[in-house]
Amino acid sequence: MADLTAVLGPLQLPNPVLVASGTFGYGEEYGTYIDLNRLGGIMVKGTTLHPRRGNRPPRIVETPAGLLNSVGLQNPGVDAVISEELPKLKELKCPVIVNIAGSTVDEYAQVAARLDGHPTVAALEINVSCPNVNEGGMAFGTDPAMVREVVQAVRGSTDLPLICKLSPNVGDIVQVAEAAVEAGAQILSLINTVLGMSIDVGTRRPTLTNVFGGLSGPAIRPIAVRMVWEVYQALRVPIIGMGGIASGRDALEFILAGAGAVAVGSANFTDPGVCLKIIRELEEYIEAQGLDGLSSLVGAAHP
Amino acid sequence: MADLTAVLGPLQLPNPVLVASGTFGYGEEYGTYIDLNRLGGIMVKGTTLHPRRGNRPPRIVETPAGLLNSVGLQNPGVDAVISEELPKLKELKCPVIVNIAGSTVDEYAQVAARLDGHPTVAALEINVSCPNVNEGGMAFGTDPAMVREVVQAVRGSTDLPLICKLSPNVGDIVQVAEAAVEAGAQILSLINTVLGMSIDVGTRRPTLTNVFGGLSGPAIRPIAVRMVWEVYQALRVPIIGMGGIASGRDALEFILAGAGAVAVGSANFTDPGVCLKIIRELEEYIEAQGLDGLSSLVGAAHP
Amino acid sequence: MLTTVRKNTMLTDRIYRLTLSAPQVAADAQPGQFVHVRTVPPTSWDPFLRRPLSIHDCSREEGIIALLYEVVGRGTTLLSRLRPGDEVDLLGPLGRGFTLVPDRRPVLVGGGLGLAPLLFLARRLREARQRPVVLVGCRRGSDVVAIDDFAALDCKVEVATEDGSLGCKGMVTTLAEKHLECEDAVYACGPRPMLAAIAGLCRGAGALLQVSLEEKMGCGIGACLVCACPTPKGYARVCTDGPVFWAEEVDLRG
Amino acid sequence: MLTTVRKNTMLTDRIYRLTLSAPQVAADAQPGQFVHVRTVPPTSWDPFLRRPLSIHDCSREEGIIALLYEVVGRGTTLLSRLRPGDEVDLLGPLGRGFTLVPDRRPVLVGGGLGLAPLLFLARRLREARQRPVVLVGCRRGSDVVAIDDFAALDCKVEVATEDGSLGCKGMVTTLAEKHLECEDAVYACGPRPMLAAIAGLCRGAGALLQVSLEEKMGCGIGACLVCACPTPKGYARVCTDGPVFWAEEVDLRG
Ligand SMILES: Cc1cc2nc3c(=O)[nH]c(=O)nc-3n(C[C@H](O)[C@H](O)[C@H](O)COP(=O)(O)OP(=O)(O)OC[C@H]3O[C@@H](n4cnc5c(N)ncnc54)[C@H](O)[C@@H]3O)c2cc1C
Ligand SMILES: Cc1cc2nc3c(=O)[nH]c(=O)nc-3n(C[C@H](O)[C@H](O)[C@H](O)COP(=O)(O)OP(=O)(O)OC[C@H]3O[C@@H](n4cnc5c(N)ncnc54)[C@H](O)[C@@H]3O)c2cc1C
Ligand SMILES: Cc1cc2nc3c(=O)[nH]c(=O)nc-3n(C[C@H](O)[C@H](O)[C@H](O)COP(=O)(O)O)c2cc1C
Ligand SMILES: Cc1cc2nc3c(=O)[nH]c(=O)nc-3n(C[C@H](O)[C@H](O)[C@H](O)COP(=O)(O)O)c2cc1C
Ligand code: FES
Ligand code: FES
Repeated sequence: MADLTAVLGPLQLPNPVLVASGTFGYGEEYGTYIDLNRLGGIMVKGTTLHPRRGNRPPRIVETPAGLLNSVGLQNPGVDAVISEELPKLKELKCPVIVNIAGSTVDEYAQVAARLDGHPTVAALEINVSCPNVNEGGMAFGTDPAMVREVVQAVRGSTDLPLICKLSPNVGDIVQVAEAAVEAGAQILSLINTVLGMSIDVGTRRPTLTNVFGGLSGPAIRPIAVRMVWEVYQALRVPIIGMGGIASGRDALEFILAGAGAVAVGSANFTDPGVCLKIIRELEEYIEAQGLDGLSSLVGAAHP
Repeated sequence: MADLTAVLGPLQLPNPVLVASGTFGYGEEYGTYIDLNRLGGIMVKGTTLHPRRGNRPPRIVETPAGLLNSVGLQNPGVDAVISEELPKLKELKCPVIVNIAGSTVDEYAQVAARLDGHPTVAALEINVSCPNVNEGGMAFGTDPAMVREVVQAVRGSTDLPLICKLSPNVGDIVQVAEAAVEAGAQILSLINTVLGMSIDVGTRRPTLTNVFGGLSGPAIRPIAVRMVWEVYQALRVPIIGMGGIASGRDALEFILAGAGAVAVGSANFTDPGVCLKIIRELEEYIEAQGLDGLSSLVGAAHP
Repeated sequence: MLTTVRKNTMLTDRIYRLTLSAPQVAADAQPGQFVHVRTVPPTSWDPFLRRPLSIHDCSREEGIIALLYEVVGRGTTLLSRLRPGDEVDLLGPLGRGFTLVPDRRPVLVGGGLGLAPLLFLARRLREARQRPVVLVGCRRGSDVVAIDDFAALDCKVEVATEDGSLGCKGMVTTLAEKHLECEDAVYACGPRPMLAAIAGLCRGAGALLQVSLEEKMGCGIGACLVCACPTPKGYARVCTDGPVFWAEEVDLRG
Repeated sequence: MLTTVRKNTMLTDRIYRLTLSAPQVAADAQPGQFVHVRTVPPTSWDPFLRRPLSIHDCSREEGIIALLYEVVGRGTTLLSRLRPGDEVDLLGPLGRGFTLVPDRRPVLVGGGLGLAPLLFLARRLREARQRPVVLVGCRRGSDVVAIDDFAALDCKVEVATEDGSLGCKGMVTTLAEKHLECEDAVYACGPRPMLAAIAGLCRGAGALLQVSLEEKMGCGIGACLVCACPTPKGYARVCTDGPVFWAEEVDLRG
């Protein structure tokens, strides 16, 4: 049996296939379709300081080979996550990573502080794609200085391994990645959704109540692979690659580009069993190629 | 019969459906499939000062609902375009727009100067997605200052209507759009291809010899619509929208977002008759809605 | 789960009935539940999302289910091309179905394709020795389908069409209003405005009302939160908290 | 152009022959030309690109063409699901085909699925009263197809397989070398290394060589320049300057 262990800085995963934040809830629902213990890890949904209602529907629109979503970070708030959700995940064999979000630097720090040292939490993933209310709603993740500030604040609030999840809606992803790493992120997740929109030609209005939405699914895979490649090339930092992964082949593409692990989001909607299928395909590949693990493949496409 | 005339600043088109640069050659080849005279306009392929061989194959890789290309601006150079290609387009009823490219600001200006006043040329479209050799290969289009410089130089070399074709690989498209307009572009084309890449898991090397490629096709439509929306919202400038258009519905989405005309690229590969189909569908829509033309639809999705 | 097409029958120019061999779904299904259907083969990523379709009819014994669908867009167009022997990948049965209310007189109200889940419901009500009245509202008479199937279950069926070409001319709500004088357990599926109107009538008449709602879906199993439906207590998920709700649970204007 | 599937026959575990009603294509086609095939219905955008496939056989009289294809990826997997009566959207015939060289003795060399265009070519050569020798190279004997069809045209067929399970053990180039002592017009299709080797042999023997090349395509009609093939004079387009080239025209190492 191939050993798929993935080591990303301070984080060790039983295999490199995680589920992406926001697409998998707290795992429960998918538990009837797959054995959650076999996942490389679960990145639970974006958690904020206070409960959030989320956006008015419609929150989703299908696009070619993908979808736009504008859930609007609906979540019960960090305290409820700690009291209601994390206890249910306690017995799980795979690592649980909590994705945290906020509207201000301080909110991120507070959420991190409450989760610090929680025995069920293996790492925090900082979602910097949220609008910064103090900067006119500009997303934190589009400005290296704001990313630095958020990561530093979170770093000061917890000793948990820190993943910074980058937004692809930037001109130079390497600059933002650098800022995140300098500020203390040990791992980078990329990419979050690409900003997009759709117009309903019937009503002649934006399809999503929120106007803009985040594009995900196979459509964005070439963009995501490129960004993983660029960041790995420049920084050789541990990366969790994501964006449109739906098969073992896709996962390998990210790994060869430099990702030490991958996360699967939208493809779970198409096939709830897709993650286990990907793990199986990776095992088969490694055995067929006579490798003894993943590590020699990470970034192997670089010259 | 619905009147589909599209007016974009100094440029008047018989209908709003153009073909996008680089996907349609100089029209000739498609002439056996459709009556070219019925197009809203032809944007011929990127033209540089000197002939360019282009990149080593493979130059294309299919991606979910799209494709990556790295043709590398293969073209015979502006002089051959003037002596060999433009004469063949002289009798065409629809406007011909020449897409110009360069590695230096001066090259853009020189190409523009040679085309200035040419009777077959209705407008120039400046492709700013090319690498600037004087800035370490950084694409002109990713920096508002470089865009300003290029557009100004071209503006100084020709009296032809000027379209600036923006690159989507930026954090803030409005900033770049503003620079282009201030420098003298009367019309904006958006979007050019999105930077992407693909890795061949068989060879474990990038699939394209050029490593990176430009993503086009339906996959990028939500990104393109969003950028047209943002630029129209901020600047109310004439826009030619493109990126994944493959149906009348798609074209309407761009028009409602703020595009006065649209261009169709990759979809021609799937269906050489797609542009005429789109024109027909727009006519049907306008008649069904009892409108007397397009103009009331342009930007109509904005509040 | 892979199922096999038995039949895909064109009922009108736009409405089809798809019959599938799906023993597991048939064994577990409750009326009002739905299946989440992939419309392309596994090698295609477009259309990407599954399509939610109510279970229209179900036979445990034969291991088959039927779906009743209208061709409205890309996914349903692809479904309409399926032929006997083709494979269809679906998830289900999903969601919370109708609660069969004992000791009450049932009336089933379907607006347009909202009729879809009501045949299976009627079948189960009959098995529970209740005899529902079925009210069907459609734009045109030519859109009315499945009437015979209700009749075969010995249910009384009344039809209202907007153009008056079949049954009464008018809205199904007018039929419903009349029936609320005797029937007092209402099961409704159809457009929001119809459901809101029915809810008003039921409040007035003191009838119990369950409504089946629609919202665009991602996962279909409760994980992604895109299928939000406003309720007095925040947003509920149509895919798992519904699609069937008690009228009081949801905000039908939203 | 919409064509209709007559038959889609599985020949081996991976190789199929697709027979299409396509009178216009059949009327115009020349051996060595190809068709550009859409693998999904018009409502799906994935896979997005058409697939180039050589015209394997063609009957003007019956208005049918045949394609011989190997299932290698997403598009060909979708093609393998086609059934009689299904519609297939294709463009063609496209590209420059083989030039029939009169007064020379023809030998046809096919490596793997490079065999595909050679049956139609053999048919036209027979019509021109030439009698080609056909040399077929494959990995395994179980991959060898269409031999009977060549035999039915009264062509001499020789097979080489790498595992020796059919015909000679070895490469098709070894067979070719022997034949270049008498045959002097070579028509070849197969992997680049095979073509490069054949080109070397032909140069030595003074034989005329035409090769059919493959490259990934976008438009398939000469407009997009993605199907570049290196030549001494810059890049040629495989889709319109080829797919068949005189060996001298192209750089076969590229
Ligand atoms: C619980 C539930 C049960 C349903 N049962 C039936 C049924 O039995 N028969 C039937 O004909 N229809 C039913 N619908 C509606 C059906 O799901 C849509 O008509 C169908 O998804 C349209 O797909 P399309 O690709 O043809 O349309 P498109 O417009 O191309 O679809 C685009 C996207 O929007 C979604 N969408 C479009 N319309 C709806 C809608 N009304 N509700 C939810 N999502 C939508 C699609 O699923 C897809 O993701 C039901 C919807 C829900 C939520
Ligand atoms: C002129 C020409 C004639 C051909 N004739 C035949 C034939 O008669 N029989 C046959 O089996 N094959 C033939 N091929 C190869 C055939 O086009 C590919 O096998 C097919 O496109 C693979 O598609 P896929 O979706 O299954 O593979 P995928 O790998 O999923 O395809 C991905 C993309 O790469 C392209 N691609 C993959 N392999 C090739 C290839 N070898 N050549 C060109 N493009 C490729 C596809 O078209 C598609 O755009 C021919 C190729 C060319 C250029
Ligand atoms: C419905 C939905 C909700 C999401 N919610 C979050 C979230 O709360 N936090 C976050 O960081 N990313 C969120 N994402 C982004 C995904 O985690 C992932 O980065 C993105 O979808 C790309 O991966 P994919 O193409 O595999 O879906 C969400 C994506 C979707 C589709
Ligand atoms: C093969 C190919 C070649 C292209 N060449 C050029 C070019 O020379 N100049 C340019 O400005 N854009 C070029 N483009 C970009 C297109 O004009 C268009 O902006 C882009 O493809 C998005 O539109 P689409 O999705 O409809 O293809 C090219 C695109 C493709 C696919
Ligand atoms: S569709 Fe995902 S929660 Fe309902
Ligand atoms: S495929 Fe477009 S030029 Fe050959």
